[in-house]
Amino acid sequence: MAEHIIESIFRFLPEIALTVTLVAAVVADLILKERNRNVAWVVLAGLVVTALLVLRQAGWNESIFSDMIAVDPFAVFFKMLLVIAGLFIVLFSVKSRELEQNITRIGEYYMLITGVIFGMFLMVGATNLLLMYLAFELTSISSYVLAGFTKSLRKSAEASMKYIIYGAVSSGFLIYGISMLVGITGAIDIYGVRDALQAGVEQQSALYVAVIMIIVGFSYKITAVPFHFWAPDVYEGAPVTITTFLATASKVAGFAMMIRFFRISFMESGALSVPGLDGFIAIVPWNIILAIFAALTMLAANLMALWQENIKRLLAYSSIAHAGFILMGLALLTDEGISAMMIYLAIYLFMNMGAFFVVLLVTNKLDSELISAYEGLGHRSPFLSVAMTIFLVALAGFPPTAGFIAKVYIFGATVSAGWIWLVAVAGLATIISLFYYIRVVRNMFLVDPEESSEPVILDYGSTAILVLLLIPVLLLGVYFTPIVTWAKDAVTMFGM
Amino acid sequence: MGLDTLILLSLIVLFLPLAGFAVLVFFGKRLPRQGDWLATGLVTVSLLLSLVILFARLTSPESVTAGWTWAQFGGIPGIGEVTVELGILIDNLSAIMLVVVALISTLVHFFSMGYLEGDVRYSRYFAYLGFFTFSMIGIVLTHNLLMMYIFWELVGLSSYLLIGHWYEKKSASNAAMKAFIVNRIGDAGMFIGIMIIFVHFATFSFDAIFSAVAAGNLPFESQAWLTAAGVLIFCGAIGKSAQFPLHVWLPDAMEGPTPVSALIHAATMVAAGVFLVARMFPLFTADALLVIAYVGAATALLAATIAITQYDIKKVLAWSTISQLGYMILALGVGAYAAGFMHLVTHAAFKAGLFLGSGAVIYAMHAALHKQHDHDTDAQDIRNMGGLRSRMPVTYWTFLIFTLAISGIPLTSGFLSKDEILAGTLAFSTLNGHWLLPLIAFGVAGMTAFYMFRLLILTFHGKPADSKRLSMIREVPGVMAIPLIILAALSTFIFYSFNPLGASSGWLFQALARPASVVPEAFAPATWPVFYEAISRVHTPVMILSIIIAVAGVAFAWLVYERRSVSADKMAGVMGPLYRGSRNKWYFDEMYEAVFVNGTLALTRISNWFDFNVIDGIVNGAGTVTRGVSKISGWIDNVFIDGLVNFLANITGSIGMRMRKIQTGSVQNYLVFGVFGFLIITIVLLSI
Amino acid sequence: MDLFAVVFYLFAILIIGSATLMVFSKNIVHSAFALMFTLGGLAVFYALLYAGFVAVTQLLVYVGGILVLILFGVMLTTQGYFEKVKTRTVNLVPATIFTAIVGVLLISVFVSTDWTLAPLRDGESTMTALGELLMTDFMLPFQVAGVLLLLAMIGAVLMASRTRTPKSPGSSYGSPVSSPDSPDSSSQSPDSSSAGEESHKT
Amino acid sequence: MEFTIFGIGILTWLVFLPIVGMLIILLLPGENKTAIRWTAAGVTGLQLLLAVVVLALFDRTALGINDAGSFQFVEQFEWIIVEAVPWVGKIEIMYFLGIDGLSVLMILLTALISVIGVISSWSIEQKVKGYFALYLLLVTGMMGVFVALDFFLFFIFWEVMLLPMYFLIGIWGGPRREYAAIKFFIYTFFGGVLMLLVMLALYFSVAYTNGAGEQVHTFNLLHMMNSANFVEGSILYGLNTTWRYVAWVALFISFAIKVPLFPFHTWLPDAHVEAPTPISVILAGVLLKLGTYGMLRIMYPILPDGTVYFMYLMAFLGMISIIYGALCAMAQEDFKKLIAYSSISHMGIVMLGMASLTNQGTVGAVLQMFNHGTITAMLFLIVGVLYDRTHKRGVYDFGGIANQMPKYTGIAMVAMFAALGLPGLSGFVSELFSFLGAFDSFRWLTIISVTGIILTAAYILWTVQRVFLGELGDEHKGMADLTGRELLMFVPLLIIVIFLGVYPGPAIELMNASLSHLVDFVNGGIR
Amino acid sequence: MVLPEWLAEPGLNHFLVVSAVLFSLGLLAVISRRNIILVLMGIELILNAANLNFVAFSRYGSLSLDGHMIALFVIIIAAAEAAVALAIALNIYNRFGSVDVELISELKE
Repeated sequence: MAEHIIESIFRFLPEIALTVTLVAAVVADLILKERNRNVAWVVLAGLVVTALLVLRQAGWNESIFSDMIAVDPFAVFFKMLLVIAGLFIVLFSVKSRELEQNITRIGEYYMLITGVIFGMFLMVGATNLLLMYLAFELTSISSYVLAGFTKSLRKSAEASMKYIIYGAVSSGFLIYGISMLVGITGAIDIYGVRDALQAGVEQQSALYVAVIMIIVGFSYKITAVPFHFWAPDVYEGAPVTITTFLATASKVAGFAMMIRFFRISFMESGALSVPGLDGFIAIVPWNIILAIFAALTMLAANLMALWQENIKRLLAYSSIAHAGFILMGLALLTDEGISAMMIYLAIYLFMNMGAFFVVLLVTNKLDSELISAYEGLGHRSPFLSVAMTIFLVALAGFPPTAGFIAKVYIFGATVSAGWIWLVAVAGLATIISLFYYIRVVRNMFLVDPEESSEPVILDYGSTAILVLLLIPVLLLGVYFTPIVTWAKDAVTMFGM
Repeated sequence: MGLDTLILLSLIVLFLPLAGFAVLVFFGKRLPRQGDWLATGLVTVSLLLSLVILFARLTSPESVTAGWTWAQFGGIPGIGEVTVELGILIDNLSAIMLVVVALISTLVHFFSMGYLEGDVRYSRYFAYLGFFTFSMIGIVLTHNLLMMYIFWELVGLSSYLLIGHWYEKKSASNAAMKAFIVNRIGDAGMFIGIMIIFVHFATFSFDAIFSAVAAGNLPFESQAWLTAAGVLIFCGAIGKSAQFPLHVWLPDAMEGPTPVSALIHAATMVAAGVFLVARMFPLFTADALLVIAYVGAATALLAATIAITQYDIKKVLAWSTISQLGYMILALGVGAYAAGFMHLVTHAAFKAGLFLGSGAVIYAMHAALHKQHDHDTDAQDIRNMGGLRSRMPVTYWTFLIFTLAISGIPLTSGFLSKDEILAGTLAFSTLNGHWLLPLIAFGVAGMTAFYMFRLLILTFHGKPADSKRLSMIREVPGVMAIPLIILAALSTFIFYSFNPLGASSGWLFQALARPASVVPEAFAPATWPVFYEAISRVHTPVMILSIIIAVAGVAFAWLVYERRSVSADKMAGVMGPLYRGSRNKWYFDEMYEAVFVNGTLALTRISNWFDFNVIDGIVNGAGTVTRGVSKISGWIDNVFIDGLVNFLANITGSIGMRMRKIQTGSVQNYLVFGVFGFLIITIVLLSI
Repeated sequence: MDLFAVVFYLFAILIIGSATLMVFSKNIVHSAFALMFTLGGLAVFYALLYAGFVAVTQLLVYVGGILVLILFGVMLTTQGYFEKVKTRTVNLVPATIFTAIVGVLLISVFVSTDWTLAPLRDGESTMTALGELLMTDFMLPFQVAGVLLLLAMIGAVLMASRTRTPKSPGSSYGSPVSSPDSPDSSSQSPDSSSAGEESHKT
Repeated sequence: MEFTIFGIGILTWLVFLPIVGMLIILLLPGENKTAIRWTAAGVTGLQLLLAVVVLALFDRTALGINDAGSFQFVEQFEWIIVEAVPWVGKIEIMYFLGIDGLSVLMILLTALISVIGVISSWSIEQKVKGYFALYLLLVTGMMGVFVALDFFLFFIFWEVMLLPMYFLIGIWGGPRREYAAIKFFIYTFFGGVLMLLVMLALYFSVAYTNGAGEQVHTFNLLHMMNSANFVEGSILYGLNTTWRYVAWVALFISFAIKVPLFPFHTWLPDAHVEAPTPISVILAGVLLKLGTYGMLRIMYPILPDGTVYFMYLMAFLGMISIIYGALCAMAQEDFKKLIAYSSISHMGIVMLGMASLTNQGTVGAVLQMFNHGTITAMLFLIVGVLYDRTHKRGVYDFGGIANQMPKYTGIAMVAMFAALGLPGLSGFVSELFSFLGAFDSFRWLTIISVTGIILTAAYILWTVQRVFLGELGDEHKGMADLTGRELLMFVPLLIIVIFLGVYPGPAIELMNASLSHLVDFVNGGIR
Repeated sequence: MVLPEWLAEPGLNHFLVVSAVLFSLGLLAVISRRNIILVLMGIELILNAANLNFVAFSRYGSLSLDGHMIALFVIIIAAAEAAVALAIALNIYNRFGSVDVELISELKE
């Protein structure tokens, strides 16, 4: 056992690096005191190290800590995304004026960020229901606090309150569902669940309820309609860096966990032929449930986004809508769908972070999150506006941006699985989405600025970060072989 | 002379006027005398060359064709390669027509040098004349329907440009537009006809079409389609030759300069329709020809009745032109091919002469009025003239000859052709029982004599309307007088037949042998031998009758207007409608008009009124309706289609607006929705 | 009806009754004490189910820790006397209906399900086994729980602590971000100026 | 045939030269308007030169369409390759450019109109840098669509055009520019989404076996045209299946929006009215052709069964467009709107011609695409000239221009009459062949459509009369005739319009081989 | 007194039923009580319901000690969550002067 644990620890280095970073952040905060904003650099360094360690894991495919957690290409793919997201979030935070207000507590802020990333790392790898729940809660609890980080602001306080109430209830559903699932199958890791299901279960209706409760828990995390309601309010109230984090990394991790759970326990391709599972799948149209979720999410979120006046809120709805697009891939119950989801998530990460970063910069400069604040921005800061346009256009799914590739793959997978109605809904939703994306663009370019407005000048750091985000959004639009190959290969999970 | 030379010559004839056009359009204003000499010179050369061609043609037995590929299509299913050719066909018909066109054009060029001296767009005018001549020659020389259509439309364009020469005048630009659009209606029909032909035969060439039909290959294997094709192609002629019911544009077209009226709207362009019918003659079925004949007859009658009451010198001539064109069409329709075409030739000369003569009168009137500083008096109204004979002898005498010719008095060219037409219609009715046709033909002949002499007398005889003005009238300059004299000479019989009483022995008639119909016998018109025999039977009576009718017409005019033994005004004032109807052909129209409006308009304006309020009214009405429809479709566009789109957008928006309300801000509500969602899914799933 | 059954029913009634009281009580302090009975009753249940360690933990953590925390919460977030601490409800009708359906649904599913039952084991002490598991198979969750608690502590402190006066760079940065879109939002709250007050207090 | 410059294929140069120009412009300072303009002019001029080279080297006998071997100037590189994964097979997206008789004229048209657009843009004074940068991006998109032989590539270029167009209308447009821009955008985006879906369905239905014996899914249009490549059991497998019809309709709508065909046309008048002159020129001159081009390039050969099945629908919509567009044009008082509607009418003729599935009809349609491009470009330039001088566009606002501006009037008359279908000018030839082809397939529809030429004559002459004839208004006295720059943009178009009117043979020859092959291919075995 | 067997011998189902009732009551508290503290109490009920399941399954089912283990972790998590939640509630109270969830709804639509 001891050897196994030691061996496992060596397989667990990125997570350990994160924990070390967390501790280092605590220490640094104590040492630096007044200069605690420099904790950011400590965390950044820790994340870079983590990223390198994650890279080292490429190609590994094993389970560690007594089947608690897997280190497989799937997990590595997502860890990479998460660590990239983390790096950007830290950079954003450095640039955020909003956080300056609570500068005395900025050390804690970075600690929590590190903690959340740690939790997400566990989420994408966890194969044990207990660890899944633990990781889920770890990210959630930290996120609740982060959402209220600028706590002297009413909206931030409100956001954290709503978040924790909704989150706690959802995680209650999740754990209750898990308790039933565990009771039915007698196993607390997903392989055990799979084996039990393959062997056949008699408690059909209990299983339904259990799985639906688990879906509810996941749906909250990935903001699928109708469990998305918290998202717009929280996204609006939270500091923009955290909003970005929630809308991107948190969602990515949630999807990763969801995919792994469903894929291993329910739809592993080989298992479909096993009589017990076959019967199970045949009776319960899981895919239809997920498809309906996806369709509802796309339509409702896009419709609700139409009239938003606050850009963060608008992007919140947009990110909910994107969750709908991504969810389509899961509904297909095919590996093709899953790899499409992964491609989408990777691309979504960049374009959404880009859009939020522009929001952050604009908020820094103009002290406003209203869409009307963007009027005439095209003339005041062409680069910023062009960047924003590119991100929005990517979110809308236009070639030659990466957003298009994401849509192509997810639509393609859906079409190839024969889900024409679903893809038609997705198309409709895409068209609706255009209305509100283009509204921002319109404000930036088609409305003349007020006489008094001055040029908005970006510092070099911000420009560099923007460029860093623009590069993948544009490059992946025209050359996406790497990401596709990577995603296709990364569908491999341990235990399949 | 080699055939190639002939083709080359014809090409030169064709392109010389175009060259003139090109030079004048771009450099006209910079040339000395604005380049009129150039245009005139080139046309003159064309005339000479076309005379050469005619001579060559008449002395050689075969017609000449040559074609050049214009466009090529590969692999049409079932047909294979299709080549669209442009080409030239020189046979008697085209050679004669070529000379007519070139001749009239040349004369008009000369005449215009005097008539339009000092005009703002002098060089532009000559350029357009050149372009017109080019287009017209193109129609004449073509060996296929496509090129025919192309030049057909180009002629329409040049007519448009020339009518609208004084486009500052609203009436002129309106007339130009009207001419083009009305023509386009006919052309659209012609286009459909051509489509029928081409789609079936995959060729535009006359020869190929004729031989295919002769081989029994009918369009879409149906005689009805062949008839339809014929009638539709004839639609082009209806438009261009101002046949009923598309004749309305021609009187308006008199807004153009008078030489233009002479050239285009009397001698050549309007005759193009006749030429087209002649050219396509073998293709027409008996049914199609009957339609053609009746259209011609209706036109002839209608126009003649109107012409009687006109006071505008050019309008009278315009109506007379329509009437005469109806004659020609009628002749072709009944099968009197040579007669009809011969009338085209003779009519070209004397009608051009009449127009140029009227142009001379107007020119002189204008000059006189100008000297009087009178800008109100209408220089074209014959009531303002009278007695001009003494001041303009050349004009008068030539005008007299033309009038005699058109009236069909022996020794003139007009007699020759008109006589043959009358014989043809009568022969046709003896064969088929369509007695209405000869009746109309004879009646119109009488009316023609009457109204033409009315015109002549009112203009040149009698008391002048204003003797002071009369004293200021001067004879026109030589450059204008000479064309008149030449045309007067050409209006005598001697150029067409040495027998003053019979055309059939003349060279022209001989040259214009009727081509055999290619239509299957069952629905072909009567063959030439049969028809000829019928003509021979009626020829002599017809000749006598026609002379009598013509003389009677002249005499009546003489009585009414010269001797004033019968007062026209009195006749108009005294007689009630019924009475007049029993005496006059044109009473028919008046009664028709009276149905629509109160008989309050002056007698003299009734014909005019008929035109504007009934025929034009219909066109205008159609125009209004069209504009109405277009408004409606514009409305549909705005309200319905756009509206639908906006409606969808609004719906989407309002759904979005409503759904937004769900986001109440209360986290517990959110949870209720979430629980509700959970319940729905669970219950649905469990109940499956 | 053996002792087991008697105890079960007794405590089932206690648990459900006090939970009901907790939910419906108008007085929040009553609710808090009712919750204590529920949690305590559950500890008895765990003992009945041979989960001694869990039962003890339940008592220690819940009754000893969480409940006290909650009571502190009650006291910190209320003004004046406890008697006045009445709270109202929202969504009562739909909430009751829905939760009733949820309950009925769950109960019917549970009752109708034919659970695969394993033979009952004897009531050995679970303490040692659990300790072993924590050091072996559950090593990772155990450590992660530590991190979780650390983060929760940091977070709780962060949220609960009084705001320190912001340093100069942030001071110019104020209200516009807080409520840019709802100029009227400040009027809704009875204590809209609390944010401002707070900085004065320190 | 290949032709490379510095080792890069000529088509790539054609497509990406404007992007190079755009980058240069972005690097130039915004104040230096002259340099920016000249850069744009230089780049598009060079592009035109290349287009002429392509035209000169073009082999008229090569078939193209579905025959990979006979495409010309082909550049084919693997662009996106995802090696075989067990459950998907190999994925392949090609950078595949090439032209055949269908596209060669369109390339020339695009290059030409682009240059003319730049010349016409000389008078743009506001935000010159942004304007020309977007303009050049637009040009790349248009050119790309005409040379792409990979559906994916095609789609990317297709969508690339959208955004520049949106901005060009939205920023530099007239008073209602926002509405027009968004309308254009939404409409075309809608079409784009439909196309995307069909593209994906095709992608998953088509797989060819490559040299190594692997099943490869591909976006290669040529592989999609081979019915043997449709995977059995896939959604678009077979002939005359419901899904194939659905795919056809979806593609048709997406292209018909661009054409624009009744009833998808309402974005066009608004877009035209609000767009600045050069953009109207581009829009009418090139953009509308993309729709019909897309149909011929993609819909016809890939879904021939649908094409044959729906040919009456196409023809019917074409007919409606002809008549309806003409009627609407007649009702307009805004000169630009009038021309916009006339575009709908004229594109209806294209539709009618190509719906016929006959050689003449298709050739006529493609020729009409080219001719409409040149003629309508002229018409919009004509309006633009007037608008530049007077800032008015109402048909009733003018009169008697002919005397004041003779050169202008002369050119305008040629353009107007060409639009009216006067023989001797290019419009006639293409209308003629379109109608001839259509008549072969649809007798009554065509006969009704022909009445459209009467309506066309009516509204055009009516406009000529209102604007050019009559008395000159006092306020227009002293209006200058065309400047040298303006003449420069008219004269090439004028020459083309007249030349093709007089002698269309060469142009027809360019496309004849390809189009007859296309028609045979579509008809083959089905009709 | 003879009770029916299902009543006389409490088994797995009985515990599960109690758990279900607790779950519903917790849910009811969460969605209907306006005081944030009561909402938190409701959440605790939900978590406890789950815990009861785990322990019950551990006793009657094939779950063995894993159930106990999960229950322990859930208790830990509940504690952490409660701490954070109360901190947040405190913050809310400082900001809004009230802990009425319904009133705290400035972010909406």
